[in-house]
Amino acid sequence: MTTRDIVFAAVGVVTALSALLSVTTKHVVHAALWLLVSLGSLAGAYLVLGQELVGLVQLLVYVGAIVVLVLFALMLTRAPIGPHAEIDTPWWQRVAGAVLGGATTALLASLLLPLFSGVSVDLDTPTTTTPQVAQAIFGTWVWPFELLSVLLLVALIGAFAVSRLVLRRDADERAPVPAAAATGDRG
Amino acid sequence: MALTLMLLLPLLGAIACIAIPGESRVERVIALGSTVVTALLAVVVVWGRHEVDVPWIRSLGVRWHFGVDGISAALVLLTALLTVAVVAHALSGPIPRGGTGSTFLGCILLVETGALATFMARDAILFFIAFEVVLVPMWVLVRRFGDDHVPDETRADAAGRFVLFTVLGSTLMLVGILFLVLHQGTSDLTVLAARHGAGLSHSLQVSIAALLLVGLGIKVPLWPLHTWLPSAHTIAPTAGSVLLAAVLLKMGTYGIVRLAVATVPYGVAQLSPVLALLGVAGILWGGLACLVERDLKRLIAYSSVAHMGFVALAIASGSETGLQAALYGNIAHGVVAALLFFVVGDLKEQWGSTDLHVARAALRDKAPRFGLALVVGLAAALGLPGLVSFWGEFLALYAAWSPAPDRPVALLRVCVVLGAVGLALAAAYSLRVARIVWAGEGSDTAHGVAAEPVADAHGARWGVVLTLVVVIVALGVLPHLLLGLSHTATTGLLSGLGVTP
Amino acid sequence: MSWIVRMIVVLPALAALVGLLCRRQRLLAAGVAISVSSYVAVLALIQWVAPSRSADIDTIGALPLGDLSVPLHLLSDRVSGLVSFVVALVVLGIQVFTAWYLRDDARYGQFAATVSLFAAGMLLLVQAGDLVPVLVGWEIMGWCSWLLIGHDSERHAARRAAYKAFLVTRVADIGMVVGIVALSVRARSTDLMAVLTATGSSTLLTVGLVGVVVGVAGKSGLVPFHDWLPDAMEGPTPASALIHAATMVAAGTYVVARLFALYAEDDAARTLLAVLAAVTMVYAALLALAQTDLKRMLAYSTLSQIAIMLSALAAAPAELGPGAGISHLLGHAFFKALLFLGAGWLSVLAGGTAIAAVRGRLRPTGALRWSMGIGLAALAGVPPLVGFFSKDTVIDAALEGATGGGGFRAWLVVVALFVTVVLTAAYCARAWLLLDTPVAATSALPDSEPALVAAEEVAVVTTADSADDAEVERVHAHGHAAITLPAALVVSVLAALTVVGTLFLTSLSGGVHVGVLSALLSLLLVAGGAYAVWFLSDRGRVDVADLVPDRLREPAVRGFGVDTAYVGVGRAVTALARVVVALDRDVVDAYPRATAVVARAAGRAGERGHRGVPSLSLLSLLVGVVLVAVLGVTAWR
Amino acid sequence: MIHLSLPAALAALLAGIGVYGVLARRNAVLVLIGVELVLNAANLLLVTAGSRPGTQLSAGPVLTLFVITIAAAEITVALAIILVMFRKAGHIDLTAVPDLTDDPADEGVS
Repeated sequence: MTTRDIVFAAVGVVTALSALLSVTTKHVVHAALWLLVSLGSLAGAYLVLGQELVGLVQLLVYVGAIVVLVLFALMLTRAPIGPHAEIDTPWWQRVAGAVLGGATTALLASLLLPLFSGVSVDLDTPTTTTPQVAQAIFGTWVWPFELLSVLLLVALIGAFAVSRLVLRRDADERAPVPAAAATGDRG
Repeated sequence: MALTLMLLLPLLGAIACIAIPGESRVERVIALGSTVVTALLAVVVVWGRHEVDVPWIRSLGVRWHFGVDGISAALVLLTALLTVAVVAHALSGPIPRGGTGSTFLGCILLVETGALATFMARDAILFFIAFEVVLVPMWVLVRRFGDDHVPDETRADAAGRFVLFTVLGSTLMLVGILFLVLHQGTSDLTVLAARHGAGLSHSLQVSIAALLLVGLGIKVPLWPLHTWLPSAHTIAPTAGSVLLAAVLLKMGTYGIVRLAVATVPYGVAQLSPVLALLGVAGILWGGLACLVERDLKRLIAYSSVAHMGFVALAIASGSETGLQAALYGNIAHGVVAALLFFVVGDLKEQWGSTDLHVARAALRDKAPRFGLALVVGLAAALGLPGLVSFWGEFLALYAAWSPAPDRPVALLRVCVVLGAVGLALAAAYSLRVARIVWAGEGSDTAHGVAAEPVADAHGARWGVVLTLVVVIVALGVLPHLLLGLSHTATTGLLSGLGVTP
Repeated sequence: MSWIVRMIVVLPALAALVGLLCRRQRLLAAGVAISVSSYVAVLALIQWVAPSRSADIDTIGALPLGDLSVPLHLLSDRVSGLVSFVVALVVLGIQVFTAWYLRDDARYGQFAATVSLFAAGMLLLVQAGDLVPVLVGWEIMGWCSWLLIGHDSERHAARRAAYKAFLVTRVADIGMVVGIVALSVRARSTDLMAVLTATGSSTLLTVGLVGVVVGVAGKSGLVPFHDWLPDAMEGPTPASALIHAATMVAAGTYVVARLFALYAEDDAARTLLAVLAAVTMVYAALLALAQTDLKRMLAYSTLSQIAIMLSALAAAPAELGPGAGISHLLGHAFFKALLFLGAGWLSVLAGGTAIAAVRGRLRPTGALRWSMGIGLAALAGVPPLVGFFSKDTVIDAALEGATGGGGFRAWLVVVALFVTVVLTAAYCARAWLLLDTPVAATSALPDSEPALVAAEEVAVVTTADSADDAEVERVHAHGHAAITLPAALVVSVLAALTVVGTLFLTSLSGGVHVGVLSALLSLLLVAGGAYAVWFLSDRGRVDVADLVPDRLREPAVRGFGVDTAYVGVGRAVTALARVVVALDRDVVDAYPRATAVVARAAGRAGERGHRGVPSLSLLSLLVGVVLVAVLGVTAWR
Repeated sequence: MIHLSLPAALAALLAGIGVYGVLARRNAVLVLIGVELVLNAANLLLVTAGSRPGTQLSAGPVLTLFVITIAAAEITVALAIILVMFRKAGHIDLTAVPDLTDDPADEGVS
């Protein structure tokens, strides 16, 4: 056990615990907040692994943007504040979920642990530094990178189009959505 | 060079037309100019028997290989010249509702491109590609520019039927082509025809022939696969109907001769009884349906089924006379159906419908030019000697009576008698139409629709119709013009088939 | 020489084209039609007088058809020369007569052009040395007959008659086409010489010849195809004259005569021909006796006479050749053209052709009375008119066939011929008595009234009784111009030809060949038949046909309901057609529609499958993913 | 020095938790949180594998960055769909039985 191992273990425990809490808490908003914690500590884990750039981007994009977006979505769909009994699926689905989650973990662990057991790297002299990453992105990976920018654009337009599409069909049908108020609090 | 230009010109014209937004004069000039130049080039190409052969898709071994020979020469000329007529006809009247004129003309040009490429392709894959090019513009013509007196669903139904039937056919054909190409190792039609089925086991030949015949038979259309044709013909605008009857149907029979008969002769010989029976079924079925059909355009469509039945019968005979008859019948039906659809299309434009049960004024008196053209067209449809279709039908009957040695003689002779009955049916329905429309049956009480004046053909439209009338008579009196074109080619195609002179 | 033969065929066709182009200028159209037909007549005269037998006159060159030789030759010999000449002469007469008869008709130009085309078709058939041109001419005549009979297409009856004529002959042409195909397959050529000399399958020969007989039965109006011909009287009278005299209905005789060498070898086809001809000649003569319309009577007489021609070909011994049939064809051409044109002239004077209208109207007319008299006498077979010689040539040929081992076939023909001779004399005498006895002599008789009523009833049923209604209307509307000199001259010239026509026939081998005994016998029969009618009709005061019980007479006028039978056949075919359309819609088209329905149902089912409860779908998805992963990992291991 | 089995184990754990999250929640937004966890597990694994010696082309960090971008795109569209669902159905409950009536738009096509 090196110092880095210990630090990583600490960060990892925080990450795992907060992740677990975010999927089990009865407060809708808390779930998003626990996700925030989990993703933030994961950024820390990246730092420990010597990938400062990835960690920073994780903080910026995930913590700064995505979780905020999720919170917005929760509020727009009238998420209830406070504990909420009907937040979870029926118990047997949860049991199935737990089994499947455990299976996933077991499967991955059984694959990955042998693969990485005994492999240790000296991160004081990291193999990939940020300038190298930058060079790789704008060198070898430049086409996928450009493609990704197109993907983002498409996603933007797609999100816009999806909401417009439904709006227009609603207008065509001239049928309001009366059930919204009554059942909205279930979500 | 002239050949490639001839293929590219209508394509570029089509692209230019479709790219031009809205209504303007430019697309009319483009459309007419490119078709006329294409027609001139077609004459040059046919005259000089041009050929072009350069590598195209190297990894697949597909070559840009086009050429004209005796079998395709007449069809190339028919397509190129008839498209000029179609465009001239379309320009001298209102563009059908449903879209802009530029789209309409562009689609006509695209159909021309595809048809010309189909008739000149010397490569099986190329043939398939060209065969498919025609599909979408034709769909647009039927779907968007179709008869606007019927509900939109009917148009969608007709266009959908056309596309789905044809796509099914060409898919089967593609499977057949791929089998053939896979086992022969080349897709060059000249080589395939020269091998004449050598190197293919008999069962393989039969299955390839079956795939090709069913696939192309949908386009012809052979008897039980014909139900797409009447609705497509009825709904399509005049230009669409003419192209459909005169060009698209020919691609089917041409494909049978070029793809199936030449490359898998044994398979075709084995299947020829079926082909003959289906052809005769089409002759009788179409003829009978015409006797009670109310819609004139539908009636002509059913008569197309009957006429193409004669072509199928001629192909089934497998003799050289039979092939000559099939090619002649092809052209004959193209010209005659084009004339009839031009006339009936113009009448429908005026009348709004072509229901035969509505008493209308006698064309004979009210519109003598239409009357003359209609009567000539109907006379040709019933196979009157001295007009073009007689030769195709008479020779088809002769060929079926004395088929190639490996064909079932007794069956084919029965088919000949039934085909001759079909000639009598043709007379019955042609004269039924003439009696109603030309002589004005039921219009004795001169009121209502019957009293309305009929504007006679004039200007460019009359020119188009008159030209077709002249062609029908000329080819009927001088059949050498066509028979001479295809004579040597059919001999070559059948060499090795075992035809005893 | 050969260019004359070609011109004889081509010129009328060109005249038809030119005539159609200048149909609005009546004078020009008439000029073209008449001048071309006279020129053709002169050419045909040259061909006949100075015959050069050549069987390979090229037309448009042989067709390149591989295993079938189609040389498209013309054949010129004395027979074709003579027949062409007579055809051309009759056509010329009809063109001249038409120029007067249809002078007020708006469609004169079209009519004249059609007559020219009709002549071209007949002349092509006559000159053809190849089966394909024979078929071409044959069908062109059929088409022209449709145009001519339907000339007054405003009238329902004319449209119907035209439709009926073309359809009936076309149905019979199924046999013609199959027959010609079989004959040319046998010879591997359509050339007439090759077909005649070919040796090959006798089955094919029988099929071919029987097929041709069926076709001929259609065009020449043999039973059971005969009923179109009386209805064809709906056409203007010149058209009837053209169809009946020398062209369409007689074409069958010519075709059979051309193939006579083959028929002589094949007993089956000849027996069929003999039976059909024998039945037709007696049956038609009987019906002619009962008609209430002059033109319909003439039509039935044509049926009977054509059957006589064909019976000669059916019964004559092989060594005698087809001369007798051709001879009667020519003789018949003269007197039938004369009779029809005379009837047309008379109808203009009398305002109709119904017996009631023309009764006694012949008396005050000079040349017409003589002409009609000569025509009827020739039809009856009174010497020395052409009808006597040609008919007795036929009888003689049949007798020779019968005594020379022709057997049942020839005897049947002989008996039928003698019966027909009596009947022909009887109806000719009746016609003459009715036309010539002044009305004053008959008006006192009370029983003419019911006859008229009966005639009207019949008219309702057959819709074709008083033929040529258009002419009647024309006359009633604004009168008809008096006959012109050329038209009257035509009738007179035809009358003269009927008298001296025998001279034409002598140039034909076997053309005139009268046995003394048979001639005497037939003379006796003629005289007997005529006298019986004269006696029964109380010297022309009574219509003999009125003596027939109404029960029998009305169906006879109606042709014994054959028309109804035709309509029945038509109905049956139409019913079949309706079944076909229903099948097309509900069975053949059901498969595509079912495919569409199935595809849509499958799509909908698939869509429903994808609309489950989302959380459950997620669950099953993940179960699947994990399972696949586990499987993958274990397999990889 | 660091042992790479630790981050690998964390990645496996996060993926399992994410899967559970997807299946245990009925609120569509919360399901998305589970998805995010699985994605992050993948990211962590990429970084871990990328820090092994001898990795070519800096694939680990670069692909991680790409995945983050794709995740951003994904969540945008997903949230749009969820909002549409909320507007149409009035809730975002994934255990609710959906409306199975046919869409009138695809009727009448024969």
